[in-house]
Amino acid sequence: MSRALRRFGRVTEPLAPGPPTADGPPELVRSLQLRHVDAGSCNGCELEIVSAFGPVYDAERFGARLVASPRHADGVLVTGPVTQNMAVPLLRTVEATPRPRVVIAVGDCARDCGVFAGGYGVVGAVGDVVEVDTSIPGCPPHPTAIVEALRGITRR
Amino acid sequence: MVGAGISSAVQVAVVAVGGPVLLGVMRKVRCRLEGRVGAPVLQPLVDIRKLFRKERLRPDQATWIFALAPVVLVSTVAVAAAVTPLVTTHPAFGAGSDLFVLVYLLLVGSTILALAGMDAGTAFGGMGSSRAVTIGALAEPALLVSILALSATAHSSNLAAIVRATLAGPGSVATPQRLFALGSLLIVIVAESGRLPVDNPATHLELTMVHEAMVLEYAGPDLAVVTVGEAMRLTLLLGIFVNLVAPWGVATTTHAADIAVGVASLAAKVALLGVALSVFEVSTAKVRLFRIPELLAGAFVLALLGVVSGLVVK
Amino acid sequence: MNAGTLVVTGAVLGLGAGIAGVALPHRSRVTGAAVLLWGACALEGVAAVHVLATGHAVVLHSSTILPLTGVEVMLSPLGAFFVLLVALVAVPATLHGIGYARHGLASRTAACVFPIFVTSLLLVPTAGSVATFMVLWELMALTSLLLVLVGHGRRAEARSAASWYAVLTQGGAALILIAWLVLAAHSGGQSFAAMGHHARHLAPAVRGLVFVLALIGFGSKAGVVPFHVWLPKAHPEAPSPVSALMSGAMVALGVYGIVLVGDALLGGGPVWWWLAVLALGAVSALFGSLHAASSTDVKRLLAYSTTDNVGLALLALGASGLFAATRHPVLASLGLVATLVLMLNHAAVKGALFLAAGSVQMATGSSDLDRLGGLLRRMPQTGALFLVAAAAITGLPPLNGFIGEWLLFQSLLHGAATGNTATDVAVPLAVAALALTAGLTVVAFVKAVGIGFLGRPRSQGADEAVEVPVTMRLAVGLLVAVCVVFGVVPALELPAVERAVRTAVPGVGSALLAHGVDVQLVGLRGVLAPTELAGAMAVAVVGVMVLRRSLSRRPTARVVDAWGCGRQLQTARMQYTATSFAEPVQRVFDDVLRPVQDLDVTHVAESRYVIEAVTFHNAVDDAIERGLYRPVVRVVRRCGQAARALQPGSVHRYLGYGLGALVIVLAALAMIG
Amino acid sequence: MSASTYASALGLEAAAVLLCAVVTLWRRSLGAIVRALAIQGLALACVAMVIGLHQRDPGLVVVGLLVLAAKAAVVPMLITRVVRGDPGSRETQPLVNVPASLVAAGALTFLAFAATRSVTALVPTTAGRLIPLGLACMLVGFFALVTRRKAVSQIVGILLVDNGVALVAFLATAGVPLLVELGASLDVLLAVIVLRVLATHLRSRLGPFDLDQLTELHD
Repeated sequence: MSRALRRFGRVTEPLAPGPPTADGPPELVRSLQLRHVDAGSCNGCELEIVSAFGPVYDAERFGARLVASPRHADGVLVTGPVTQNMAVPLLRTVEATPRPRVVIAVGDCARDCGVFAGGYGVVGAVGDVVEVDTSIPGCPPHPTAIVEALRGITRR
Repeated sequence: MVGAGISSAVQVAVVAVGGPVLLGVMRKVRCRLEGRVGAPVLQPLVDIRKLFRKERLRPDQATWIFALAPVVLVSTVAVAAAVTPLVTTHPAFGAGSDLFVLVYLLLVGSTILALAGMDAGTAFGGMGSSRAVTIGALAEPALLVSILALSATAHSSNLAAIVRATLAGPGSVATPQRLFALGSLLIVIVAESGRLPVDNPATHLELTMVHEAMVLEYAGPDLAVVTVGEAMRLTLLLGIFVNLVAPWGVATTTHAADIAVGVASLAAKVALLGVALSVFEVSTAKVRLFRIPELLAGAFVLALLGVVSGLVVK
Repeated sequence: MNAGTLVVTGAVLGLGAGIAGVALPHRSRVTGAAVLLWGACALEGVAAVHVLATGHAVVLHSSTILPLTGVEVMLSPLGAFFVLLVALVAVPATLHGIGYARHGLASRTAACVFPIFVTSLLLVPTAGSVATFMVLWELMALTSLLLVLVGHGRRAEARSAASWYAVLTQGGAALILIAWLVLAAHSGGQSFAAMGHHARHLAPAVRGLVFVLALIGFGSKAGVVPFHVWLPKAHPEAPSPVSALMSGAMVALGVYGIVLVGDALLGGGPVWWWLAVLALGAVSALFGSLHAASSTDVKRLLAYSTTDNVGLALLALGASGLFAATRHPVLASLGLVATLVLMLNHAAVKGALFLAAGSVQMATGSSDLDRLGGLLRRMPQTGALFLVAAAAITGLPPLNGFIGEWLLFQSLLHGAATGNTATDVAVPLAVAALALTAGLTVVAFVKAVGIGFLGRPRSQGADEAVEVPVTMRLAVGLLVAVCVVFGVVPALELPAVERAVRTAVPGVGSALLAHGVDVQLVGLRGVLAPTELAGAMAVAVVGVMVLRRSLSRRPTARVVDAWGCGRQLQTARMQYTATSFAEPVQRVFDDVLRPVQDLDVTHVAESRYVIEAVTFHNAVDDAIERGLYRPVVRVVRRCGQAARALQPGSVHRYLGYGLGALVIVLAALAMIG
Repeated sequence: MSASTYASALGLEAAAVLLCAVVTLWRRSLGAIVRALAIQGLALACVAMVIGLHQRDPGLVVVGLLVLAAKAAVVPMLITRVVRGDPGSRETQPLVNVPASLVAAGALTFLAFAATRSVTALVPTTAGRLIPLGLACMLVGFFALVTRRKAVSQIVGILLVDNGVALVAFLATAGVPLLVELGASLDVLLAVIVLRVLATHLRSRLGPFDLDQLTELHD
């Protein structure tokens, strides 16, 4: 293992230039725990989220972290159009998150249902079910876009 | 007496502040070994401050136990930190810093936390509590037998007396008895504080959780208190361990300078052990839940070997 | 009034309570008997305190009451300690019984037998001779047997429980009787005082025989493995005040018997006696705690926990004897102190738990943990009291259970590495047994509180439960208060214990424990500061609460649904049950518990790929009962069936038997002559 | 070498021998078991050499070096080859499960201690007092032989017994005749080689094996 470490060293991309734009409640500055909800996604966005928290893009260095329970979270990271079956669970997840909280819609589907618009199992975009604070465009969004959006809230 | 009180207060403060920082250090080491930058070392403190600013939530089925448990957890660890010879060998009520008492004091916190896990009436809470108390029960024999082995040189289970005896007679440091007992104790500490390979504190998968599952319901200030309590407990256990292994640096008086040296040496020793533990954590995987008895049985046998080799070598 | 008069008056008052139970009208029957019984407890208690304070035994003799042998009363400090122990449980149990009356204690039989049972419990430790002891002992056994049946005597389970109890307790009594007879025959008198003089000079084989008989006989009453089988059967059937008395007080009298014979009469013995006691204790503690951890019925759980606690007391007793045999008198008396403290604490705690369990049973109609839940919200006081008592029995500081375990651990710790092979090997294993027992007790009682009192109610009965009458809460509260007080200020109980120990082990002269606020072992390095510990914990809890409140920006809590992963319709069935809670322990100790598991998958008729139903059956019954007693029962039954063949119903055959017997007897006489 | 350094060095090494024996019961991976065996050989060699240095007995030091070569290097290497032939092989289902084996090992250690009380009284030297540890190692080896299924674990069990015997011999007489020790070690070496040949042969005929499947040999 030590050999592998020496070979790769640090793989994280350097910081993007420029201070992030302020966006989000002041309590969440420098610390943002997120609960991820897949409301009906094709899993493209999930891969990008995993990548954003992986070693290369390392969102953790800006104070963001994925957690296991909405009770521990400050925000909900929602992907995909909201399907019939996930509408109530999404609502309940957001309701279970203590205030102040943010809801971040990740990807085009979450913003406006994308290619799934009008599908028989689709209730609507995330914004139709819960109040969205920030949304990240892209199908799927690039990990840098996700990291930038999170930096906007943690202001790091 | 005043000096003892102050040094006890210092110990509690060191453990309370040092705990979250230790978590930060361990996470940072882990991140660096994974090739990433990682969160700042002080991130856990920032997280805790934020949690205090958030709202409190109470599940509708929960009782007063839910609100009381985090407080009791922190209080018992704080009392234990006050009476343990972490920074000085003469803390307040040092006469009462019996290892047996410390074990049971910490047991109070884990027990009420296990109850709190079941208080909200969810599936995962009960699962976490059940697993946590089972692991605790299996760790207990190794724990008490290793205390038995460690108490042999000082003829007392009083931690301050053991530390003083080690300071007075450095020849007894590397006896097989002590090494076996300390090895056993380290396994128990890892199991009790919910670290890898017994429990993965960073897991998101409820079904693999032990400790996290119990605290899934906590939010805001309550979660902050739980987090602080767990960090304090880890720090306290590691602090006790390093002072059993190598008590040098611990103040034997209550002079300010000696206490400062004691704080510094404690911080250095605990940080070193924390780094070593997180290096170990990166290189290992969580064992299956039903392999944990093997690990703890191993710890138990180590402790027994300690006792036997104490009888043999003597 | 001198102490002897107090003892006699108390006995008369107790029997009077029994008569009152028959004579008084239905409405005032239970209360009237209870008041008289409290008087009896008070008088006996005062006598006991007097004996403990002066250190001199009270001796009375009367040849008029019992024919042939007369009655002999000898209240030694050791006995006085146990009298106090019985009174400690008896007063709250009687109080609880008033509220519990309509659940089986209001009938004329019950109202008469219950006071006699309590009186016999109070008087057993005052017996001074074999005849007196056995009469009281049998009275205690018979009355408790009746009380097991009185609640639900028509049910098959109750009858089965009663017959198990009867067989084991009578078998035990027979062994005790043999032990007494051997001892009396060799020491030329049936009074304990005479025995005490002669027993020390008997042949080792005789002493060994007496001790083993007494150990098994009293062990069966104390619920020691493998004679514990009656406990988990009888306790769920008996009314709760009776359970509390049987488990808190009667079982302690079994331990009293072992201490009486082993230490006070025989004056200690060789190493192998005490290794046997130690092993019996360790096995009982482990077996009991393991079964407590996997039981799903709260009363069954408490019954197994009794076996566990008696096991710990015997562990301490065995260690004490071992140290005495290897000439470490200080350690020996520390071990005996631990034994008595463990029993006293157990009496208070188990009394409280059984009474609280009775309240729960009355309020919900069930003692099955999987049908309870959410009771802390519905019965806040009973629930809180049960919680504190559970914490006490788990040995958590600053409650009384902790003091006993600390003393036991200290005696073992200082007894390690004394240079004797038997002790050197036994002590670490005893520590391991103590530790695993303690851990499993945590599992058992976290389960009892967590499943029974927290979460959502699992049945309609639990949902509609309301708090029980104030007398019942008061009864539990009294015992819990004792747990707290003895835990915070053990100096209140330890002098009495020490006085009792000093008369039982005459070798110890000086004080064993230095009091004041701290408990300090004299001659050994060990200090416990329970009062300071409790104070520090209280201060810390308040401090952290204030800190949390002052740091929080939004201190008022919003009430929300429990987080169920977004799921709708969170129901009680989604919670962990007592069975699932115990599953990890059950799986780890599979080889010991040997659960009976049965998985049955039914397929739909059309296709074997589609499953219609899956039933899973999991039962943890007692492996010792299954492996040891069932075969014996089977053999006995077969013998009985064989014997039936002798009964064809023909009068000629019966007359033939008579003639045959007569011929055999005469032939035997002829041969001897 | 001062008396106290000698005593503590000897104690640590003898304890390490026993610890390695227990580790073979603890671990499931055969690779780890063989590594423990190698470390045990090393500790055993150190015992011989330390006693040799303390008593200024060059013969004993030479024995130590030979033990080092045989038990810490050659034998483990040979067994490692067998293990490599069966990659990822583990002791998955021992006849007695791991926790119970460990508890049994603890009990056997106590038994060894209690049984040798009278022996150690006869040999009141620093080394003589450690004899129980050697006996315990032997007993643990026997236990491994009885309860483990894999052929490799069986070989390791035999070697544990042998190492235990060697340890007792070193400690009890403070010096085994060179020839005796060499003879014993060669014996075992031979056994290992035979077993290895057998194992390779069997595997080429039957595939990877458990000893339990060999029960049909009784005819």
